[in-house]
Amino acid sequence: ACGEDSGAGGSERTPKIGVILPDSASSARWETADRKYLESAFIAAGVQYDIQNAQGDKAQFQTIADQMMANGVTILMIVNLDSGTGKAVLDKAKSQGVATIDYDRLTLGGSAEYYVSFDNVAVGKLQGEGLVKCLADKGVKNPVVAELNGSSTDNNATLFKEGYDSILNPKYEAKEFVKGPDQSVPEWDNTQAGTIFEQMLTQERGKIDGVLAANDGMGNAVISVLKKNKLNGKVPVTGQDADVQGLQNILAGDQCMTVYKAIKQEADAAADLAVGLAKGEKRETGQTVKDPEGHRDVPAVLLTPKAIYLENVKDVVTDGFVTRADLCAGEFAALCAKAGVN
Amino acid sequence: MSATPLLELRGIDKRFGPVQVLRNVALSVHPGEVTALVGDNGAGKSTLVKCISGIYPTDGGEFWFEGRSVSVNSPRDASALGIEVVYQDLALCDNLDIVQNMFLGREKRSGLVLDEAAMEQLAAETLAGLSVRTVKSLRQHVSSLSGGQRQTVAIAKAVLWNSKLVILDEPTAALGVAQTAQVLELVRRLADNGLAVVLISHNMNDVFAVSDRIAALYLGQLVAQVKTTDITHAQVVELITAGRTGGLDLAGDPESAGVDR
Amino acid sequence: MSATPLLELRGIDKRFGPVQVLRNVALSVHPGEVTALVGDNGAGKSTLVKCISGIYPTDGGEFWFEGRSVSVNSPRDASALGIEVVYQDLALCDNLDIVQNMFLGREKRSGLVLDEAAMEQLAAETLAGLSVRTVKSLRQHVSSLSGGQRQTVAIAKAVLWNSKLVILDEPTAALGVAQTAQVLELVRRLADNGLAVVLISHNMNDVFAVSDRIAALYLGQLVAQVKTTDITHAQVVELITAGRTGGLDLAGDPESAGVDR
Amino acid sequence: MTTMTTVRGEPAADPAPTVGSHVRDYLGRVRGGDIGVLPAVLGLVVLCVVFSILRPSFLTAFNFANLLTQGAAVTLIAMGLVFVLLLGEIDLSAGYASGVCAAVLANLVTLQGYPWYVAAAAAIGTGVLIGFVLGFLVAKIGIPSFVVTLAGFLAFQGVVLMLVREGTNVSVRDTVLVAIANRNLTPVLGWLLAAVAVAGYAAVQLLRHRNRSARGLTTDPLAVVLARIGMLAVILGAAVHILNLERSINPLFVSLKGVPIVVPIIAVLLIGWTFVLQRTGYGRHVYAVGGNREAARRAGIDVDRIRISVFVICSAMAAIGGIVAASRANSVDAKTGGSNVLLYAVGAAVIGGTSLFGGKGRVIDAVLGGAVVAVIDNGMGLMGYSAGVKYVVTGLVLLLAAGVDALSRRRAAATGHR
Amino acid sequence: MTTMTTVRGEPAADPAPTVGSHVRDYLGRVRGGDIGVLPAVLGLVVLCVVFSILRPSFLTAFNFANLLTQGAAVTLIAMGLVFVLLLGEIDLSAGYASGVCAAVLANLVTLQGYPWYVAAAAAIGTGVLIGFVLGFLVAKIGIPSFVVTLAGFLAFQGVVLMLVREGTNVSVRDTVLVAIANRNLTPVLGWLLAAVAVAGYAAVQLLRHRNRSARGLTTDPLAVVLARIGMLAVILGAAVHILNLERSINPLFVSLKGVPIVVPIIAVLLIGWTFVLQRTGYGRHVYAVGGNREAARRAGIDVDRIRISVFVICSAMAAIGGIVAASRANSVDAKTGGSNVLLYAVGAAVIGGTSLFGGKGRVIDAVLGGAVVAVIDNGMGLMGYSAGVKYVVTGLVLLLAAGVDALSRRRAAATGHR
Ligand SMILES: Nc1ncnc2c1ncn2[C@@H]1O[C@H](COP(=O)(O)OP(=O)(O)OP(=O)(O)O)[C@@H](O)[C@H]1O
Ligand SMILES: Nc1ncnc2c1ncn2[C@@H]1O[C@H](COP(=O)(O)OP(=O)(O)OP(=O)(O)O)[C@@H](O)[C@H]1O
Ligand SMILES: [Mg+2]
Ligand SMILES: [Mg+2]
Repeated sequence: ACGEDSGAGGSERTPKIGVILPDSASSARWETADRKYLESAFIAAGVQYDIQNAQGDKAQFQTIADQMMANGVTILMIVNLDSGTGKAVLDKAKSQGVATIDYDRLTLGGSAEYYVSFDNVAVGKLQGEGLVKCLADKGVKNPVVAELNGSSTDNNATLFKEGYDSILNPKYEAKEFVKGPDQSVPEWDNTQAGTIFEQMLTQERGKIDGVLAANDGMGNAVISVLKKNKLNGKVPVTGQDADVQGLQNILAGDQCMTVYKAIKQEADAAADLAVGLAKGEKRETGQTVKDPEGHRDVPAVLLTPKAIYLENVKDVVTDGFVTRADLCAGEFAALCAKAGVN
Repeated sequence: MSATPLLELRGIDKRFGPVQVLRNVALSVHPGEVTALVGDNGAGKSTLVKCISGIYPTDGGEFWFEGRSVSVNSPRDASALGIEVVYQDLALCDNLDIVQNMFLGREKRSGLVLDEAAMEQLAAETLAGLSVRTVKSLRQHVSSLSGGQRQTVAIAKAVLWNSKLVILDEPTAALGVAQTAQVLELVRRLADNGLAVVLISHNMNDVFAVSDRIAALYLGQLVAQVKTTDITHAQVVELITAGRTGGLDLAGDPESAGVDR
Repeated sequence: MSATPLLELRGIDKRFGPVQVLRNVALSVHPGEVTALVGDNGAGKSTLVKCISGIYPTDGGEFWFEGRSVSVNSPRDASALGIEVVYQDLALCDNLDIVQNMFLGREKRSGLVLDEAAMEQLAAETLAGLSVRTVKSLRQHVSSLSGGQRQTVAIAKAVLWNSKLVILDEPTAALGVAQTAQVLELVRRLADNGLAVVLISHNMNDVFAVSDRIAALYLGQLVAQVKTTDITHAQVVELITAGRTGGLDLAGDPESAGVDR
Repeated sequence: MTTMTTVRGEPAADPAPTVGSHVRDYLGRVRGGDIGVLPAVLGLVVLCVVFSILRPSFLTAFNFANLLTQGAAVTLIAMGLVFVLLLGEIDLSAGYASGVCAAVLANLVTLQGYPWYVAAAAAIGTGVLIGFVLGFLVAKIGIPSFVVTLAGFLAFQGVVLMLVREGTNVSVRDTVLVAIANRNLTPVLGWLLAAVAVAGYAAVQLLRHRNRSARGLTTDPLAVVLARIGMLAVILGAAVHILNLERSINPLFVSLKGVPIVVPIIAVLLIGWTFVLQRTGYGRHVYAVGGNREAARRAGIDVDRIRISVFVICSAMAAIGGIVAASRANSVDAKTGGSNVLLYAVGAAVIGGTSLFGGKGRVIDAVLGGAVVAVIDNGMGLMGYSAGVKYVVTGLVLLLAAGVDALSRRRAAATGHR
Repeated sequence: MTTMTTVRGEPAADPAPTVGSHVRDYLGRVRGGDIGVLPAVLGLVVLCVVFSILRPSFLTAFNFANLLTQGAAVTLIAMGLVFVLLLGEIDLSAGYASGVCAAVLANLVTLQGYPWYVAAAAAIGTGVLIGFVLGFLVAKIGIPSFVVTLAGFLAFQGVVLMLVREGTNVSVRDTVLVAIANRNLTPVLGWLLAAVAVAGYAAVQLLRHRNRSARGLTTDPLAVVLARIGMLAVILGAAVHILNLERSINPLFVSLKGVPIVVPIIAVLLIGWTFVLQRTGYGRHVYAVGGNREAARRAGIDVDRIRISVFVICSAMAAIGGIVAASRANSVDAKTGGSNVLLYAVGAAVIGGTSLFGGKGRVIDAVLGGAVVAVIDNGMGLMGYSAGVKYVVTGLVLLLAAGVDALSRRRAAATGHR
């Protein structure tokens, strides 16, 4: 995947773009979507590139950054694991004259040229609004809402929570909703999510009416516990990522909504900026984001996420994010037809 | 004494890294006889035994058993040939009990299942024959046994089987007076039943009491192998400590003495 | 023989779970004497030694040393009192070499640093005095030593220090003829230098050759403690195997025989 | 000498034991520190009492049934690990091996549409293969098992990722597979199985007793044997009774009762492996190799074969654990078998009393230790702490359980037992 | 008998060694399987050659300097773990202990504004305290170290989370602290330190040689001693030379040369701990307790004290590792010391040749094994594989390195060495 360029110190260097993805376990998107879309964009633009994944390990993350610079990249695009290591990498790159882009996550106090992302707080808001809508559809009075948050070590999880709490907290305060258990799931681990939710259900003696699960994987874990107690479909569950499993759960009526982030748009936007830098052009984004730590306005491309309910599952397929063949395999063919996916 | 030796070693060499422990050792062991292997501490007796039983690979030499050249690469090969050994360092499994240790590797089964009752009975009989009276229970872990009790278990383990050659490396070192007598008697009885027995011991009285032949190792070389009746107590001690002795008529047993050819 | 014993045990009991191994044992050991402790396999000799040296806690009984009541809860307490022990199961660190084992726990230092050269020199001298000739190098790991060589290292380790009481549990079991003689001579020499020595052995010749007093254990009880000159070979064997003997004038040493009060 | 008479009369061998002497012996052994499963059970009881006091919902039939399925996967993996630990080896890859096998299962059953039994067989077959490769590298090439299985830990993580297509979740919707961790036996079937188990135990114990008395060997008195059988019957009966209670949150709506299906699966494996370890030559050899490898080799045991076989058993059990995990989660993803699964499984075996140095351990240890781990996880889930506090408290609770265990074993060391 | 003459003339003790006999002995030892660091070095060389062929950029000064800082934290933790492993114990919590100490550091220096030395001292102090608690629980209460440190693994994870305030990260911006893993010595200082090291080594070796010959003890011939000193000088010289080359990608922009500061830190700790283990009574006792705990106890060694002390050393080294990690990351977050850090650190020690069963190992093992782990990570970073493939290949490469090691050690077992 990467070119054989090891010229250290040469002034005329062939442009080469390095991308560091954060992990493959917290969400499937990095390896299944981002990598694919970035690769095709780079190939289309005819630039050299090197895409690697840090597997959630920040020492690895820095090592990969070092290796990419050793391998002669001139533009570095990172999805930081945390702002600290992210900043260290960006600063080192800058000292080596390598241009940088923050992809999906803003490195606070960093020095990136651009920032391209979805608005994570907005994702959380969509989840919160989704749950409110689904509970309203079911007509539950004073529902007890359980929150199953993402990994406490992941800053994005904090942002999601900020988003949905901004919707749910007023409801709690207005006594429309009852705040139930609220726990984080270590490492976004689906197995642990199942156990944690089962214990929430035990503790509440079965009185949980809605679940805010931070992504589809954990949503599925919740649904499997609900199924065991024959409560699936009766208790709305949220999600995020719009992966095949989540969409199938929606088709089956077990999950009420998910959040679809059009990763292709994000990847294309970032690739476009990177290719521009490679060609020596500095493109305008028309938008900025304030970095509270670095006290600067970072030129940014911000994309909007989209809530997916049963009605608009087809949009995700139309977008090419998941294939019909995958989604409508076996027993889901009929459900797909019913939901108008074709 | 039968004509062909049961076991014949020729030119055995063994080195541990830079240290040569056995040099060109030739030894023959005859059925129906007790061969005493003597030598000073560190002469190489135990090493020789471990080479015979396949624990150590040798660096050279030949191994003849019942007139055929064989190669012994592991203790399994040795026991397949019918060689049983009581090692000086005993080698018992501390986490198993007495019965389990005695039948290790040769458990009695009825169908798939171990036949514990049969093994326990047989073990009890064998140990009783060796004057063991202080063992509280046959289901005791061997880690809780006294030194002599452990040694008795190791001996009992070796004589339980139908073998052709029994090698005992200092079997009576930790034994009491009565137990020692029993073991020596057992050694004699095994030989009288036609087995070949190799007995390693530092106790000259014991050696002269039961052995038919004496082989002496000195600094890794076999310096003599003679009939017990042809040699005196003092001469053996001299062989052990100095590797040679005056006035010994080695011609009395020409085919086995005079080792280096 | 001095009047107050160096070590006096009274009514020592020791049980392992449900098994009582020592019952009400009373033993006195005098400076300048070799006390031989005899008994059948499993009689409890090694257990008694381990109780004395603080390896096993006792379940009852008193411990007097130099006329004072003391309590020994660990081997460190014992060596602080001046007790050195050669254990039957040797207890060497296989991953250390000969010199390191001999000085374990009492390393010679110059400043912070170990004085390896001094230790090696001293070790070489001590071992030479014990007729060890086949050891290739003092820097060899003890795991590569022969049985007798290991035993010699353990003995050498115990006699290196200035102690008041030396206990040797079957020290000559694995030793050759010459080495055994050296150790027995050493035992005698220690006693003649005013130390108290306890020697455990199954070899009656050795016992009678060096001991001043004989104590016999039978099934965990001390059945006799008499002067060596007052008892015959056959009587000792009877004490060991049957726990009693006819025709023994125990009155000859009234203060230490007749144990159960 | 007055002593001689007493000494003379004493028999060297034990007299035939009576009930009284048996109880006395047992107390002696307990006082002496040789107490078998007692410490682990004690730790378990302490934990349960603490949690019940703090959270009354802990002590409900609903939670009891949850507990059993929550701990199942870790327990199964721990059962396999006991074999490896018995040899003084370690298998760091067992967690991800279970992930690989689960991914194979999900792949075949969901993506390729094979029937469940083919997929399950393939998953277990994958486990066997993995175990064989690991064992071969350890026994024949001589790489320390820590390093081999660390390499496996890394490599299998990658294999899972590739099998689940770089990080997506693969659903498992096959009803049979999903039933394993999510459905229950009918109450009648539960009672039946319990009865069979008790009857089988009784038959084995009584036959053994008769056989030994007939040969004149020492044996426990009949009353003690009967008491043991009775105890088992009471415990099993109570458990089945509780699990057969209605535990649905909404009983009008749906009925939820009976013994979860994983329970008889674990029970059968527990009995089977215990039989293998305690009653067959193979099991004896495993202990021997673990206790003293050199002695086992000298006794003519094929040590390499034993070493390979335990890795095979361990990985096969990991595969079964993986299937249960997949069933419970209704899906497989890149983290299946990851995060704390391995450490919890090894921890379960060790807490139950299995030694990391080999030679000491039983399959029941894994079940008891697995129960301790499951209780901790289950109880902590009820407490609703924040992430940081939860970790800290979990660690402390684990320490508490192990501390009870260690303190009750202490006298063992003091009295020379091991 | 013809043999007698030969036997008679043979001296039992070795003659004074000459250069020739020394070389012959060494070759004999190698053939016999007693080969010291050779296998680990061999594995390392094989890896480097493979990576250099696949990716020429592997063999650049820039990459060499990266390599050293990349592996530093794991190596430091592994150095501490060697002590614990020497006793046959394990410390699963070392990774997160380093995280806790790093969090303490970041907290004090960034949030509370203490100077760097206070913060660093507090971090190391925290390590010492942690080690003491762990050691106490293991040695005095008697809980197996696996369980104690598993509890620590969980609890410390929570403590880090709480110290970094549930998931945010705390920056470390103090220039001194940041310099540790990110700045270099000036070229001159590098040469100076190398010279001091060689001179010190020469002095120690020559003094020892003189002392031993003076006492008439066997000693290596002077030529061999000199050759060893020469070899060290060449290796150190080459390393310093390479690191003093300009390695900036854009030298006009910024100059980058010199020995990274972590290198002398590791070197000093390596020399210091090696001295402690090989030349002091304490070190001797550590080996003794690890080799045979009962023998050590009987020799009057305070075994509990030794057991506690190794946990203290291990956690203190983990603290230093944590400081380096914080410096390299310029920050501390909830994952510092987590993920693979612990397994890599234990793996490093084991690959280097330290036994998990105690009694065998040296501090240099951790450095060599740490180098193997770092080279694998570094090399894999150059290959550009996708996530799944990368895990698999990393596992296989680890196996390769360990396999070279194992095969070259094999004859050891065959010839009765251990
Ligand atoms: N594994 C080994 N590595 C190196 N040297 C060894 C090894 N095993 C034994 N030796 C050496 O080989 C020599 C012979 O040892 P061996 O055990 O055969 O002696 P032995 O005749 O049985 O003595 P003993 O009467 O003391 O039992 C000894 O000098 C010993 O140090
Ligand atoms: N840890 C233990 N647990 C249970 N029983 C033990 C333990 N140690 C020793 N015994 C038993 O105590 C008795 C005495 O053992 P001890 O080792 O003291 O005998 P001994 O007199 O030294 O015998 P030997 O002459 O064979 O060395 C034996 O029956 C032994 O089985
Ligand atoms: Mg020997
Ligand atoms: Mg004894």
